[in-house]
Amino acid sequence: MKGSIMTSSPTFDIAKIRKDFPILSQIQDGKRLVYLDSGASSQRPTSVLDAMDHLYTHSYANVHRGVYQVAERATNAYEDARSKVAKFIGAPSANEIIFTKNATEAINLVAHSWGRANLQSGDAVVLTIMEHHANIVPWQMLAAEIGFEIRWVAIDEDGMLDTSNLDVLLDGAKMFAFTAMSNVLGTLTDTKALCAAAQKAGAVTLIDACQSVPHMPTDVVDMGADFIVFSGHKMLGPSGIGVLWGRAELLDAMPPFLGGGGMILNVTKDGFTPDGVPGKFEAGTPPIAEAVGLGAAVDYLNELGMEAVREHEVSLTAYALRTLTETVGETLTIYGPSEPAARGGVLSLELADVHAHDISQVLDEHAVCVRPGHHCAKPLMRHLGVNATARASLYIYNDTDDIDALAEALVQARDFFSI
Amino acid sequence: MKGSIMTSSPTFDIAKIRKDFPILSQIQDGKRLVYLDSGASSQRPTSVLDAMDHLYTHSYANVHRGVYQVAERATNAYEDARSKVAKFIGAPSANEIIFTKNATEAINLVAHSWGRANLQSGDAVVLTIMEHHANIVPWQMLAAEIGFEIRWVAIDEDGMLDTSNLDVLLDGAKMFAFTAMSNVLGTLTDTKALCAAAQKAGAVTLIDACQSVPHMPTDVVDMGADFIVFSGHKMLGPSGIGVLWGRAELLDAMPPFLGGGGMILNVTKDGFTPDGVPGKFEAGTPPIAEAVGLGAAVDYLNELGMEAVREHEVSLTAYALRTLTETVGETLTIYGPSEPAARGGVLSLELADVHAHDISQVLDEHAVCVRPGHHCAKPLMRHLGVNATARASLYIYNDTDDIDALAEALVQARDFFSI
Amino acid sequence: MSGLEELYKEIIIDHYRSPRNKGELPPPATRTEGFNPLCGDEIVIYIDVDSNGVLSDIKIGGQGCSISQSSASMMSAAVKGKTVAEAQEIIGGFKAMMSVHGDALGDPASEATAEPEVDLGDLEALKGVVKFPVRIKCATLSWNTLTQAIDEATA
Amino acid sequence: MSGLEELYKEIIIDHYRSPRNKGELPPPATRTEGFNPLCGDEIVIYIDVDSNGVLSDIKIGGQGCSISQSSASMMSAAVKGKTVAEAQEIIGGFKAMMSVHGDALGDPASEATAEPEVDLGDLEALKGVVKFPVRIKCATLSWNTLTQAIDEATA
Ligand SMILES: Cc1ncc(COP(=O)(O)O)c(C=O)c1O
Ligand SMILES: Cc1ncc(COP(=O)(O)O)c(C=O)c1O
Repeated sequence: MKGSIMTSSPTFDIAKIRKDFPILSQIQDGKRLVYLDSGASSQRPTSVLDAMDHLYTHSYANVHRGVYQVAERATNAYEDARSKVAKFIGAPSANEIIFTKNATEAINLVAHSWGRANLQSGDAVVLTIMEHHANIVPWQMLAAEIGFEIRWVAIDEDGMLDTSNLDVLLDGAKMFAFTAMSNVLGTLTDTKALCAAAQKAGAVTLIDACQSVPHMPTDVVDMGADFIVFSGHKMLGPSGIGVLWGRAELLDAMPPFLGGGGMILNVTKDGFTPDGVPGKFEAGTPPIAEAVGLGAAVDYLNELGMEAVREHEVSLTAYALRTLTETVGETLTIYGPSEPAARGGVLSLELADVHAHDISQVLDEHAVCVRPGHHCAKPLMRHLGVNATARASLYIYNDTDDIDALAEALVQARDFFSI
Repeated sequence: MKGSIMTSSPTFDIAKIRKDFPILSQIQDGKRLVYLDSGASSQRPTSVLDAMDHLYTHSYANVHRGVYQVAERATNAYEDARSKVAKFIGAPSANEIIFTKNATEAINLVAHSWGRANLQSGDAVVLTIMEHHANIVPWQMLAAEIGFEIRWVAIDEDGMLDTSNLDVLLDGAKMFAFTAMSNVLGTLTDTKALCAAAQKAGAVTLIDACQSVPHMPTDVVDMGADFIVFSGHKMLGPSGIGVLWGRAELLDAMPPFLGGGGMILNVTKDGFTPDGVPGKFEAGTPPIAEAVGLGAAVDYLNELGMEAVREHEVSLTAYALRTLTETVGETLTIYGPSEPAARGGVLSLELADVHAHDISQVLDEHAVCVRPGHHCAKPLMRHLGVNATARASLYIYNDTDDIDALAEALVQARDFFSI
Repeated sequence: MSGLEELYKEIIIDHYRSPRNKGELPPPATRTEGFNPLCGDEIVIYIDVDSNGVLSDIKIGGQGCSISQSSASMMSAAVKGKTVAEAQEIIGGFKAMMSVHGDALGDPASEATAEPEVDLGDLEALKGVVKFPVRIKCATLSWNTLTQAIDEATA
Repeated sequence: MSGLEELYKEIIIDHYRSPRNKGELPPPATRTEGFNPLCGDEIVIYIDVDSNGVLSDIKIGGQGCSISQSSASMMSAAVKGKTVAEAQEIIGGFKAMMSVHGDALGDPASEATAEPEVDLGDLEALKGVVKFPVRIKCATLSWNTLTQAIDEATA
């Protein structure tokens, strides 16, 4: 295991960052709260809450339909957020950004709209064994209806994607939907190479970037992706908002998904004419304050710099891999790539025969928050031969103290269950 | 035109209520902000913002999957909100409440899930000509795919539903989807009688209660409804959340809509097993803080009492109908039922040949916020023979001063365009 | 009411009250519909393009606010009898004027195209609209629809 | 660690480490699967109900945390050899114990059913679980699955 000793760059002042997150100063049973569940959902800085409260107390109205100044300010705030998100991921146009309720809806949107229009019985969709249920079940639902084949890219012993037979899997495939980073193993995939391979094979790509966009620089054009999805709540934004980005030509050609107000040009008793993008895909009142909150989250991350965020997490992951192994000893298994630079800050842990649920319960007594379970990736868990892991996931506000607390609590758990 | 002179009951202290809504104390160009667009989206009291901020700063984590205390508090807060909403509408069980992103998604959910499973070519779905696009387009999309017929219930001259041929329209119909209150005319429908008629004909009912749940007591059992939908943002809640209620037997039998995490019992490479309700219909991370905000909104409305809310709005509507007619004169047309008790506080206005857009622009100079346009009800507008109306819509924080300001601004608009 | 008076110039109200080239053209004229989904404004444009590429006739139908109606009326007067190339130049000039402050709902990447030297005549009266961003869509509805009509007529 | 010790009683750990009635039964035994969707725990229950309505054999498979596994193990010991009616009484008694503080995720309308007088023996050790509402689902997983298995076996 390699990795630098430095756990933060000079521009990355974690003590200062932590002050921006009120929930982290919470004391639980006399102990400092150690939040290691950002992979499930991050916390958010005061600036994000303030942005939403400010909208609600100064400029709130429904968007897109009002002429009065308050409504115009609300619409501008909502559309500014769209522009911020577009810039954050290097999207060529803000109109290619579609706000959904979460990443799951975004994938379902593509499956329903692009999928029904483009997939037929006999076609193939390629997934990886590392996918989150959000990037499996929508395709299974559609496959059950249409009758196409789902093919799976495997992983190797170190938890890296096994691309040795990728060309065979992609042969004749119409869609390749894959994760940019596993939420269980932390494995990063080579999105650019995978997109290139898909393109060569004539397959459209959808990248589940839920775990990567919050943690490292993203450039959708450089990746060569067709669609990418991610969630606001994992990147310092509020709950209730997700993002779909797609290439304009693809979005333009797709039929609408949900029907209702705001997505039409015209409605008569006989039928309707859909609006252009992004309106076509945003039926009903959108997550207005949530978009504004997400915009403020993007501002906060830009302020830190995504390069610096990534650097911080690589260092802290290296520290964690080393410290946990040293402190807890060989009863501890850490899944995923051993090389910190090949992974994100997601550590799936197993402590001998103690179930993740029980570990997590003991850790909570030490105010250490980790998540036990299958992490919505049951096919991967089955492949790993494990029922549940205890997952610690890192973000910008975590420091070496958090890792030390985790290590110490794991030792206590080990001792409590006398192993 | 009838209606009482009293514009507020003794228990309804509007001055006190207004203090709870910071945005209403805004001064625009030296004038008090007159917010008359609650039909599009309401404002929200400090208690709702506080509830969300408190969750975010004390008890935020992803729900349903964590063992640690913070996650447990978040899950309980989310589920408490479900129970509050269930009680608010008289639902027999909290498990019958499904949180969506807005009312539009809720209708789409029913159309996709119940619709695909139950509708066939040759079937009929009955709508009314007063429906919002949200209750039209999803059915048209499905009809285009499946090939069933859409039938329309008409309205009479006073804007009331014309039920004279309802039995004929319902004959052989599988679904009757109708509004509880028109967002253009304010017309209330007799939900109980309509549900009874549908049941007699063997049709399932979906009530679009977006405009009624925020404004009057609701009892889904008394109505005899099968499904009802409404939105959080129109009832003092945040953006980003809507509600579907359905009878347990129907929900249990329906296939899932969106696929992903949180809606499954099991996933293998070969397929998935869906969870029970409500989980089955809540794929992905739900609108956690938004649910908590909606719960606080329900608390606020319960505190006022929905009977009192309705009473206030009937009085204020009566005052508005009288005042506007008297002050502005015969150049003004007010659409919808003339009897205040037969309608909600939604006033669609037309000022001679001046377009609603232009009226709204002039009104904004007087800090009066009304909405111009087709209000996402183009079939109704075409039926009325009007391109756009300027809609003033009332809520708990509006008072006679607001109505007077509206009347005065309309006079100014009339004079500005010299009619 | 200075803001309002800047928006509702006399000439705008005049074109609204007495729209030029109102009506329909019989086939084989090209008929194109435009919608402003936000407010419900609808416009129908009929054009005849003769064999010399001249926009020999244009008629306007539909309903809308004073800004959208007067813009359509002035547009029809400006392009009638012009060649398609000339009309397109006018369209470009008008759209450039409308994007001075940018269509706020647009693109972070796109820049306002350089304003060509086109004399817009009466149309300059609509310049005030850019101060009311929500209304820009009203002013440009007929122009977008005309672009589409020309595309169809010359396809 | 008093809270933890209340949850992880010695007998619970014992049943977790040495589960009773672990294994499978060959057909025609009834095989029923249960899932806890939140944590991934899976349980498989095999039962034989003989012609006298006696639960003559029961075996348990699957994976899960100490609470779900020990609960399943103790359950199997408690119901094995009992009549279906007796087993159902024990199920009722156990569920009543687990709903003392209510299944918080449940129903506003439903009330905890009155606790019948059932001697739960070792199972009483699981009483501590109700203080950890998230874990109630762990403790009840095998019981819900057994209910389903009995329904299937006696259908
Ligand atoms: C009657 C009616 N139905 C449906 C809707 C759609 O609600 P939402 O935009 O929250 O989905 C609205 C609000 O615009 C409405 O007034
Ligand atoms: C890799 C991955 N994909 C998809 C999702 C689903 O995101 P959401 O629950 O916000 O829809 C998650 C988060 O749980 C995830 O980690």
